[in-house]
Amino acid sequence: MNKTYVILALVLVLLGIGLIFLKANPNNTEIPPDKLLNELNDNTHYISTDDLAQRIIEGDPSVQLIDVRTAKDAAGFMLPGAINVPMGDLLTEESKAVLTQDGKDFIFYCNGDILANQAWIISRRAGLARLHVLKGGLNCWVETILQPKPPAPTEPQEAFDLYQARLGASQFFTGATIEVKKSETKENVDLTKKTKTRKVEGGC
Amino acid sequence: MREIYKTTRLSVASVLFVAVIIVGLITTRRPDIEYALTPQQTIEKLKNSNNEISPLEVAKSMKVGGNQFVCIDLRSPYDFSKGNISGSVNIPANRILEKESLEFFDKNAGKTATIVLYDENQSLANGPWMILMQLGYTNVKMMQGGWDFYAKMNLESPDQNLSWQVETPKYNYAAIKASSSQSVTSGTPAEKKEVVLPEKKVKTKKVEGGC
Amino acid sequence: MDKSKKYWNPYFGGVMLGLLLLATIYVTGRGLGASGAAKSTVVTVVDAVAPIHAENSAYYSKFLSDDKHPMNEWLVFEVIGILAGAFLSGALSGRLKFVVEHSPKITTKSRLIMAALGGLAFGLGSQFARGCTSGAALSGMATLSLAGFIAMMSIFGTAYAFAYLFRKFWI
Amino acid sequence: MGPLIPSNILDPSWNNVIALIVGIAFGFILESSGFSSSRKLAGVFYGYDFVVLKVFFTAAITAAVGLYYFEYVGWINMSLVYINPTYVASTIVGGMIMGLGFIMGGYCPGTSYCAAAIGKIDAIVFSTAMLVGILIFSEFYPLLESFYNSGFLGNVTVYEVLGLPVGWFMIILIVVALGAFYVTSLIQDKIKEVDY
Repeated sequence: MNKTYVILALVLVLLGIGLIFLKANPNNTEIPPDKLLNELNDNTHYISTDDLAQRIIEGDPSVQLIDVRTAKDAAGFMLPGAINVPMGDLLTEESKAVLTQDGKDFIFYCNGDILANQAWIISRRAGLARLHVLKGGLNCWVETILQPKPPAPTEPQEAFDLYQARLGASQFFTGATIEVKKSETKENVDLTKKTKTRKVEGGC
Repeated sequence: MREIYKTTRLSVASVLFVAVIIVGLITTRRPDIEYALTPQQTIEKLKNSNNEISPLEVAKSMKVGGNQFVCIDLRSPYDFSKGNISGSVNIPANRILEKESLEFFDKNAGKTATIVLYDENQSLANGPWMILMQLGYTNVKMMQGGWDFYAKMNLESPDQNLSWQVETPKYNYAAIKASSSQSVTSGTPAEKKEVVLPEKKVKTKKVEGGC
Repeated sequence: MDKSKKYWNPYFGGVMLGLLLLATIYVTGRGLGASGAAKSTVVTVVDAVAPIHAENSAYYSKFLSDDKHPMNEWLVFEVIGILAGAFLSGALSGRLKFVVEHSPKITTKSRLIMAALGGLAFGLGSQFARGCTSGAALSGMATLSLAGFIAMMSIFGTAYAFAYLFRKFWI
Repeated sequence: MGPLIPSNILDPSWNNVIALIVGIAFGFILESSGFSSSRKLAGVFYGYDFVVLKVFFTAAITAAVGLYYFEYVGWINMSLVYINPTYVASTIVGGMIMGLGFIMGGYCPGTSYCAAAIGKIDAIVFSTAMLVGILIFSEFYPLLESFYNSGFLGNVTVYEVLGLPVGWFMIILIVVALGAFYVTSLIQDKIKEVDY
């Protein structure tokens, strides 16, 4: 027997044994826990209801709403253009196809923001990008957009501007614009300008 | 016509191959902290177990002075110093993955006492809780409502409409929509919009191979 | 005859082939192959001779598309490379020669008939198995795919089973 | 990181250039290892020359070991690597037909191209006949289609099917291969040399 062959055979066996001890299949596309935690603590993944309303009104094509509630809940009501992806289906091929569309910002929402946050974490861990969470969820959506409360008279001008914008948005989303045509269309035009410099973040 | 029996070139090629692997092994840095649960397991856990503790329960336990819970305050040390659940430990949210923190969790991991995470509100505690859960700590839960709620809570009248349960729908969304749009759609219930699923498109395509 | 150089140490050849396979998978995500190019050739020829037939056939139409010529295929370029590489190696080692290699016990004619039959069988079999020895068996084994191992065992098992019958053609 | 082209690190337009380079290397290695001689190839079945087994096994193991180390190191994403689909029945039958073709023709497609390139006339006949074989299959495809698609198990790997971790499977494979190398070297010493 040639000595070299013996040595090389041993090397090969060693390499094989090495593979046993290496942890099999580490998923190297995943975001590690520490990085995930940093992103979470930044809180930059939240989008406010006002911003979302604004983007929908402007017809922003990059908005892709993802409803993470159960299919039953979603069947009753969904935000315009949303796709229902219940938590349990988050990792299916179908959902993956939804969440990897090019040029979209994916905005998770639920009743509050816990579920959506969890969906965000799981998807983000899997390496998906451009994910957001609707802050406050549908509860907040109702309170700020569909049924905005007028500010107290003592509040600063910005609060009133915001309220006006929300009123406009409310009409946009509830479809009541036709009734109050004249005055409201004007309002609608105005809101785009005013809200750009919005500072107050009232509501929830 | 036979082969060459010399093994010089074979040795050189093998050494190079092994060298490449060794270089790879040396240069690669494994993450210090690794997930214990796969994403699928995480979802299962989210669905199948009760992951939340009501503030009422925590408050009651604290009043009795039992050691049923180990409370972790995720807020900043400043906020913590201004007020906290008595007996809680302050580990700011951005430091839960530091070595000492993980040691703390490890120490309490196998015990019967439940580790309860709380922050200003539940949403803030959710992220750290999710991370710890995915790292394999099974007896960690988050407190509903958070400190905001806990501080204001009046134990004598626990009927507070359970308003800490943020995930419960507070409104009937469909009804709101229907009532506001009545004038236009004359009484039709919630607008049902057909949602069109986008075409399947996977960015990094699998190659078609074979011959 | 002795002018021709010897073949490589087979283990060296194996390691080199393995490294090439590794590099190929690293770059393209797929292994080597050979019979796919023959398939592309057949598809091209049939498409040229009888385009309507090709379009209606369930098998050809799989490989025909409007935006891509069937010959514009990874494996076709790879096979062109194989021809060039083998020619290069043969030229460097002085093995370029028009011959029919056969056992002294058989005639050139019977060797050619056997080669033709063998080719026919390989063409047929490679379509069933979705690849030949290099595509299905070798590349399949490198990625540890089940199909690769089944193909490898099936090919070599059958060949061993029938080896005795055909011994006079080789020894 | 890798595989470079499927993960869009390298533009797909490089595909054909790479194919050409890979092919040249492939052809060179095959020819230099002696795969251009049908009698040398057939030797594996009669015990006088085991070059096929040695090259084949060494290559598969080197690539497999390298691949899984690459994956561990994070250089390659195995989920993007093509794993050929397993159709049990049609693969077995196809393999048997190919086995028969191997023992009759003495080549397989890749090696026949090599041999043809250096002027082996039988190899040219072989590769031409191969086209006819494919033509026959294609013409009879409607009859064979249901069989062709039967026994589909998905794009699975052996160790998944066996339920073994990769490392253990790899060790078994390596030991089997080394055993085969040793045994064949003993056989080869005993059997009369065939001159070709």
